[in-house]
Amino acid sequence: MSVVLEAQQLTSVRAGRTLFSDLSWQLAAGEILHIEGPNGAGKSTLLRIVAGLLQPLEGEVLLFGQPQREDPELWQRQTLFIGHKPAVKAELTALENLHFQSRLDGVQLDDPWQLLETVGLLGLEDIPAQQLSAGQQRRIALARLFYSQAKLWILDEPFTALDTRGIDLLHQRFAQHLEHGGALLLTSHQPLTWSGERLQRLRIEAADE
Amino acid sequence: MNNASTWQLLSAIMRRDLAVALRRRSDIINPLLFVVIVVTLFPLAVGPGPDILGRIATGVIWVAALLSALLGSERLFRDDFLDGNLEQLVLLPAPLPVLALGKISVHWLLSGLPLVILAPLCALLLKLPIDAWGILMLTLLIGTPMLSAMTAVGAALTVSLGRGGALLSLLLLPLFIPLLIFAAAAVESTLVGTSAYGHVLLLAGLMLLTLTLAPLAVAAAIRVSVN
Amino acid sequence: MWKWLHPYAKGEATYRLLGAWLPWLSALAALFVAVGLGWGLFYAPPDYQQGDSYRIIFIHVPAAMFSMGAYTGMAIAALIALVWQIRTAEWAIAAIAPVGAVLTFVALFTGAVWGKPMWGTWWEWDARLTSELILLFLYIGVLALYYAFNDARTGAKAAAILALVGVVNVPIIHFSVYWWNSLHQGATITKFEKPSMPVEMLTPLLISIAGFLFLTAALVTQRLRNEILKQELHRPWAQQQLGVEAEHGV
Amino acid sequence: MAFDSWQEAIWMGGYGFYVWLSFGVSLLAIAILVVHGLLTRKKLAAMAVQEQQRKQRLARRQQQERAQRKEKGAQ
Repeated sequence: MSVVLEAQQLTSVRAGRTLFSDLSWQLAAGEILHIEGPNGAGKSTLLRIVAGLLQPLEGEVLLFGQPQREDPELWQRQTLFIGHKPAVKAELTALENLHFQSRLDGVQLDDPWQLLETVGLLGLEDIPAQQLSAGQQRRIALARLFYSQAKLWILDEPFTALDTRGIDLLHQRFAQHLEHGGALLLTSHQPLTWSGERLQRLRIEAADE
Repeated sequence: MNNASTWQLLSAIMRRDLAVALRRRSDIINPLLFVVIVVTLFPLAVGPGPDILGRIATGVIWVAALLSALLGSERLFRDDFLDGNLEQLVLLPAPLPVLALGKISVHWLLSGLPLVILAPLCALLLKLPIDAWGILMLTLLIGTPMLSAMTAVGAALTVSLGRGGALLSLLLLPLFIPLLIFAAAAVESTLVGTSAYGHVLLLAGLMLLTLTLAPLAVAAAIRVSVN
Repeated sequence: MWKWLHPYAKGEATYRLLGAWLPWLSALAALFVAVGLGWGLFYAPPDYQQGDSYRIIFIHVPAAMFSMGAYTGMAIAALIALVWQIRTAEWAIAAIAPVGAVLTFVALFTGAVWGKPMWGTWWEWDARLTSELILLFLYIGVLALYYAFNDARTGAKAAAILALVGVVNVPIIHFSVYWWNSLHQGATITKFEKPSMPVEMLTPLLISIAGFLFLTAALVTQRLRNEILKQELHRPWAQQQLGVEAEHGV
Repeated sequence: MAFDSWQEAIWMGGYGFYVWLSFGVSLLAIAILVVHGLLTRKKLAAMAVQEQQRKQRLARRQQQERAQRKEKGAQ
């Protein structure tokens, strides 16, 4: 299997505290890396470093062997990051959100209604997002996954606020993504109902000085 | 793979910002009402005589414009920061300064341009001689894009603080001084019958400089703020 | 170029280097300021127009010079901090800003006091005073932004961006204020700068300027050392410096 | 010396108040800056002591826990 993502000796210090140091791992196509750890261990920080929002104090991240710093634009084209905040515009409806978001992701949506149905938002499409529940807003954000062609998905707590059906739906979509040679990096407090050797676990804990 | 070009991304960002802003019309209208009310207060405070009012009209209108720019500045990035769109902006495969310029343009379209259109009403209320109305509008037309760009720098720097209001005015108002001086001088010189050509040229130069450099600062500030 | 230095060693090495400089800088500052001001106060001849009130120049002009100089220095540190990500440069911003702000205040205060015998008013909208006032606001802005963030690193970067924005604006503000001044107050002549100064006045002024240079450097060095200690407080070397015996391996 | 006596030097031809006010306030401002720097260092030392005590407390607690666990294991 080809290596999609590689981290080399990552070290991060936030607010004077060492979160992790000398962290190295590899992620091959078709694999999931599940980052585990207690609150404040630096899971989100690690994800944001991989996404390119933060700079590690030391170390480097490589995508297909290319260092992040060399061509950030290429990096952004190949990856998709969804953080804690859903990046949904509260004033716009679900349909409008999908419309603009898909353009920002460089995708021409052939059938937005189909997508709305897939994520279970059909019938709610013309209500401003601020009037929807947290889980429904989350679904708008996660709809990106159903058209995304990005090779690497970076998801921070994707199951938050989702009901069991939503979680199942995501699992199915993850499976498709992996079958197509994609890779997935995620944090989650929910146990992953994932079988097999495709799942890697990485546990980080705040290092004591 | 995201194959969108910079222009496609820029246009999507601008369209979305416009769509969002048009859903929240009060955010557009309130700063304008603020200007009108400030302008109304002055005759009540200093008396309605045309000689005093005409003398201070330009200054009052410009200071009111500066303050209203501050008032509306939080709108620039606050919501984007809170709902996570600011970090998605950083992750788009396009140069961030270009996208920042796009956001500045939309902000100007909804805050600066209405102010230019509103200027004759303020000039009327303050009894500014009608010969100077044109030049007042011209200075506002050149000056408000600078206001939008500079407030964008301040707003991007303070967006993650949550309570940036007072700090923002401390950061920004000193930087507005050249704009205030040259804009007021342009109108003044028209009032005394000399040519305002030089001042307008100077203002235009400042505007070009600001619109070139400010997006770079905004981009750097956004990167720091999404940390 | 900086990679070969271990990141943890940088703070300590810089701290020690600054510590070696500090006594020399302080001594030079004390010497030159004392000689320059003493000479200016008691031995320089009185001005034929302003009498003895002109003696304020020996403190006003150096303070004004280095209030601007410190801002430039801060902006250079900001550029280094942003482009090369060197942390010492980030801390230098926090070290320089208060020193620059105090120098600006000194220039502003002495200028205002000098204005009383000269113009008969405590505050005159003179070009230099006005631009010093604006400079003070700029300094306060940088400081306020630096300390507004919980994460020191974020605050330093934000302040660095603001310092760079400011340094582009300072010449524009300066020019606009001087121009505005000439527009509104053609009658009042700025008397701070004399076209030519006799040697007996110029020599103490130059000594005083040199003294303020050393003084600025010494003050910045002192604060930079503090700033390094503050940011590295959890490291054993910093605790040793502060007189706490660090314990290893509990 | 430009003055005949110290009184005259302090009087400064009638400008003494302005001259000495300027010099006094300026030197005071700089002195405050120096003292503030020294105080900051003292405060840092206090913080270092505090941090060390915190670490010691933490270490002691860990030791206690370890000892308790050992006891339980022995039982």
